[in-house]
Amino acid sequence: MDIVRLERVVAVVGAIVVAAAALVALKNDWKTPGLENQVFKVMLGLLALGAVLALFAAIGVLGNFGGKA
Amino acid sequence: MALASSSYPVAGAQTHGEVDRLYAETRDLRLNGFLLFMVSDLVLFSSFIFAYLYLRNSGQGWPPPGINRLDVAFAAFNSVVLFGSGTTMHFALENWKHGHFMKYANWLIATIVLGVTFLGGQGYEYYTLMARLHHTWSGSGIFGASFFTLTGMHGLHVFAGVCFLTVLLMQSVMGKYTPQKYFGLTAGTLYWHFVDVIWVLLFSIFYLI
Amino acid sequence: MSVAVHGEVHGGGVADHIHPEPQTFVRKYIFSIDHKIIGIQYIITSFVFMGLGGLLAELIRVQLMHHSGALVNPDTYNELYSIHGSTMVWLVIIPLLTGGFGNFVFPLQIGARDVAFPWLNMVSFWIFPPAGLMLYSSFLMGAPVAGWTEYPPMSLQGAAGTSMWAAAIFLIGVSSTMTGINFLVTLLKMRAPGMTFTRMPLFCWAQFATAPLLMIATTALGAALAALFIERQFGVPFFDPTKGGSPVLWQHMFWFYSHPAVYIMILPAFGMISEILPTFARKPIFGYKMIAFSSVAIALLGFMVWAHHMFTSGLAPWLQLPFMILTFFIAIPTGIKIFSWLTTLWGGKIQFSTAMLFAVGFIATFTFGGITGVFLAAVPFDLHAHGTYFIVAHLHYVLVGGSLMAILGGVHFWYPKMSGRMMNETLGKWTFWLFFIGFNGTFIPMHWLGLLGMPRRVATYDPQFQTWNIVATAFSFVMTAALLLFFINALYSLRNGRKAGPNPWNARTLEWQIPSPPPYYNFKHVPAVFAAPYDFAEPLPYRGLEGELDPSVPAPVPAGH
Amino acid sequence: MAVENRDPAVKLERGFWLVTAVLAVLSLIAVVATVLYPVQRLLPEAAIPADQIDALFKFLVASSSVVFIFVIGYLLYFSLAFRRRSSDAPDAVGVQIHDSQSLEMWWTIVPTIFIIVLGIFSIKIWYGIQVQPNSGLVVEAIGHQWFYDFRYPGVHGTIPNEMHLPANVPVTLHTTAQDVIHSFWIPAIRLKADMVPGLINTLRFTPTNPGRYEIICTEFCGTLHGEMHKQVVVIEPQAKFIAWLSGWKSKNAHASDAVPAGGGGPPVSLAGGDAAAGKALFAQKCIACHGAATNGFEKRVVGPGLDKVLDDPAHPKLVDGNPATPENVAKILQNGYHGDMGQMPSMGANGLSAKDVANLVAYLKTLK
Repeated sequence: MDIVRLERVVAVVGAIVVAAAALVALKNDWKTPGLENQVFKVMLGLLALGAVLALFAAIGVLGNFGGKA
Repeated sequence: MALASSSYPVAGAQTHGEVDRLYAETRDLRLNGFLLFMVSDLVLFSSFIFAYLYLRNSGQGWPPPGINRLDVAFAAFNSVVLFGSGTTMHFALENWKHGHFMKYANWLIATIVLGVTFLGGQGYEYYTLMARLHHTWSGSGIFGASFFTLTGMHGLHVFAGVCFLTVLLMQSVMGKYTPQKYFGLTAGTLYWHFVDVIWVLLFSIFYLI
Repeated sequence: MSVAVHGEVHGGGVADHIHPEPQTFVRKYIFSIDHKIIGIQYIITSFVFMGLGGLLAELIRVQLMHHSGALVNPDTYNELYSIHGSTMVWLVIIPLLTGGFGNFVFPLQIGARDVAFPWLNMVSFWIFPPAGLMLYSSFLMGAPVAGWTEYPPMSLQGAAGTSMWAAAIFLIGVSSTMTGINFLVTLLKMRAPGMTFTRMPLFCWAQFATAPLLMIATTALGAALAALFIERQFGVPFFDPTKGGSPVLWQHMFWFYSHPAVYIMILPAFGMISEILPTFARKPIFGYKMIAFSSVAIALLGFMVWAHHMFTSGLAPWLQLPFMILTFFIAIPTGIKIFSWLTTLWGGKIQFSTAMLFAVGFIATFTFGGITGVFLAAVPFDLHAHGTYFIVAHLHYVLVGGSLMAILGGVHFWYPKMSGRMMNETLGKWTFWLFFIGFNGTFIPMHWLGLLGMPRRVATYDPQFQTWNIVATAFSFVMTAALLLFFINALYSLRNGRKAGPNPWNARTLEWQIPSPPPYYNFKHVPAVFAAPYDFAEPLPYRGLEGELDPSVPAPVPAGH
Repeated sequence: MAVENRDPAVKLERGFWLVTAVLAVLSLIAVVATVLYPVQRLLPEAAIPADQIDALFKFLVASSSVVFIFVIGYLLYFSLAFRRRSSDAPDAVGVQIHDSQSLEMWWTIVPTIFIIVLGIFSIKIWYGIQVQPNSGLVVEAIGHQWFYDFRYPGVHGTIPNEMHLPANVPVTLHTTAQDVIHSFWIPAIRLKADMVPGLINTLRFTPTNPGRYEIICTEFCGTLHGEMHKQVVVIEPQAKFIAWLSGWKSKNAHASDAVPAGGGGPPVSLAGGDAAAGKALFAQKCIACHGAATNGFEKRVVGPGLDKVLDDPAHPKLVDGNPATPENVAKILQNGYHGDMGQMPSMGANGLSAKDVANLVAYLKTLK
């Protein structure tokens, strides 16, 4: 397996794990009160979004400079 | 660096109720101040992002001639590393709140390791970019200016974050925090999340669009 | 950090959090964490820089007495006005209004013992004098020449001092950002019990509207300055058109800060006027809520109008319209304030102290400056007036006739509180009249000069404009005399002024209910508040202040650490 | 709210109404004087949008002098009428009114209406400036430290410092700068455009009054910024202008370093073009609008991509409809292009010499 392939596979698996973990954390935290926790929730949501974006980038759906990776 | 036992060190005299109230109030101030600091830091990034988007759309085409495509696969890998460190940090804080100090320490160490890995990955990316493109800072034009300034600034934030988290780890080992009073850890987590979330933005604008 | 507890629990803010009073001179007056001392430090430092900036201004006026330049060569002249502008904006007006008066006055007015982060406050201040010295040291290596706006590519070609300039202003920006965060948290979290937002004095409202501007806009300027600095020092292209950069990008980044910055320089001045007018008219401020909300409205609108400085820069035509219309709309909240102040005077028992004279003079000159602002917002007129002496006249009407006039009023108003002694009223009235006449005489002719064709930032000019330039210079000496008189008065009164007592103006906000100068801990007991402070016929709306002036009531004792 | 209930009833005294009447009269006088005042006596109106901008200026002065007179009048009157007198008790207070919703509503609504009127008026005049005729004489003005250069159709090279315009012919003036930001302001025309290196800002106007007017730089441009003012001459019989122009045509006939705005002049010689020099020049001058040399026609940036421009089966013709030959490419480079694809400045405006054009064409030939 060449190195680029390995990168992509690790990125895909990692992104799924991270997105899932962030969403689970978000769900667990959903009802926590307090200012910092509201911020945490927004940030966990964005983190999950970032992981999904990374996933798409890794499988080549999204890429730079006009879509071609 | 491991914590000796699952019990945590209690700061001696700080159990008095009045002091707790004061703690809650000063904590509130510091939390608000820290959040506002993050807002102003966000504005700093936003200004540079505005500059990047402005230059990018100033009618010269993108990417500028002579600039190859960035290595999206590697960037995705490196991003997952950083995003992963965000979740590990979150688990670290959760475990501290619930008094699981060994788990806390492990998650925090994992976060630091992932942060350092990300920095290494970024260094590798810089190296390949410069080597492959034979471009120095100034020669790489507005692309280099935007890319290296923004990612470099983010890298500095990650580096500061790694230092911050290392200090927090040492402080918690030395007994500065309790499961009730741990504002430093909250601030560290907020900061680390901030650094991650900024990367979501930078990753999107540099590698995806 | 020392933590001490005293007295009963009030709730609402860390009212009882008292640091032990410092004993050494250095901790008390140099590296102090007391907001009052820091405020006075800011004021003194800023006035020192104002002396320097004023000297530069006089040199500029002398140069312009002759159409081919009476004093220095054009390069030196360009340095003079660039440093003059930078000094007055960043080292004088902004620090005086926020770090200076903001620090001293508003924590007292909301009944706080200090700002939220006293130590950060000290750091903010101590960044400021070194940054000012850095700015002036740029003279040694060739000062910046392209004005306080430093448009590239001129600023990219400027002498080494331009980088020093960028670094100095960046540091001042960091200091401002920290001040903004500090003030915002203080205002949000440390108000005395019962001090709701609708009971806050209007100066606090003004600071509340200003703090986010300090925090957000200044950071954006920091980004622009950082980009300019790394472009100059490392050749990383952002603005250089020959390397693909865009000079117009700098203008966007710069004005995105600097337009909100003009509101940083005027909103606290509005707040000061709103304190001075009711006190001396013995009347409630008219339309409290409208004045308060209009400050916030101006602050918000201020973020959306930056490109009205760039109508001639090559902005897409369709972009000019929204910026023009939004700028027009700022006239509405500003008008509301002016009309409310006028109505506050109606039916009053107006006592014309020096502070009040400055406040009334402020209304007159600021109205004029505001009106020319509306002129300039109209794109077709701006195409004619942009970059001319009309702009110079307009900006000095709002910054000198507006901000500085309010600052001078504010000094005369709060001087007794800061020093414990009164300023000399006779000298004060001379100061006002000389300043008012000198100011208008200096800047009114510039309107004609600009409209008839005199561009700004010129060391030499067309001979046809010489007469009015001589008039302006002559009056500028009158203004300088007024400011010298002011400095003499302030210094003289420090030793020889009449003892002020706690409340010489019979004012009603909280800072006047405690001794002058206020003790380290501000309040022996943090009072409870149950109304806005402007009902002159009513008893004071505070509870718990009985012991403040009574020497037999002990000061709160900080538990040592 | 309790606060409002506490307010005493307000009765305005006679003096107030008297002052109001006086101020109204003064305002009326100010408005009439403003409208009647002949602005062109102070500063001539030399071209078409100038009268409209002056109309806006008069509107602004007239309306704001009303505001100013009332504010200052009331300020003075209130200050005098309500000053504390020696007969007043030391603790005397004023009338304790807090607000008046109707008054505050009015002074929000009236300025809003005024702002809307002003906005409509400004937009109308702004639109009038934008739609000045695009045809007529095309002149290019280039700012340098510290002088202006002008390029005219049919004239080789540049005409330094003095700009001549025929009266009553619409002028399209493209401005740019060579070194730093300058500005091009003719006070008599009330128009100004910043001259930004790398950008073209356009002014459109029609000179009406013959005469000699100042051109002034208003954007700081270095040591001698204050000395950077030149003149424009508006000439009445068009024949005189044509004579002036043909004078320059013959004077500059042999200036081979650059060619005029809007085209003209003999074709440049393509002999001895150096492709390597052309490549360097391309990266410097062309890629900003045309993108990298590897871009095909469809990869437009501002202009089309130029890869295989001389050998593209999909596009046998150039954008001006002429066959894709080196000579025709040189013609576009020389004269600029204005058509469906947009606009390209002439070699003069682009700062290209004839040699540069030859080098560029030689380079484009290699892109087959």
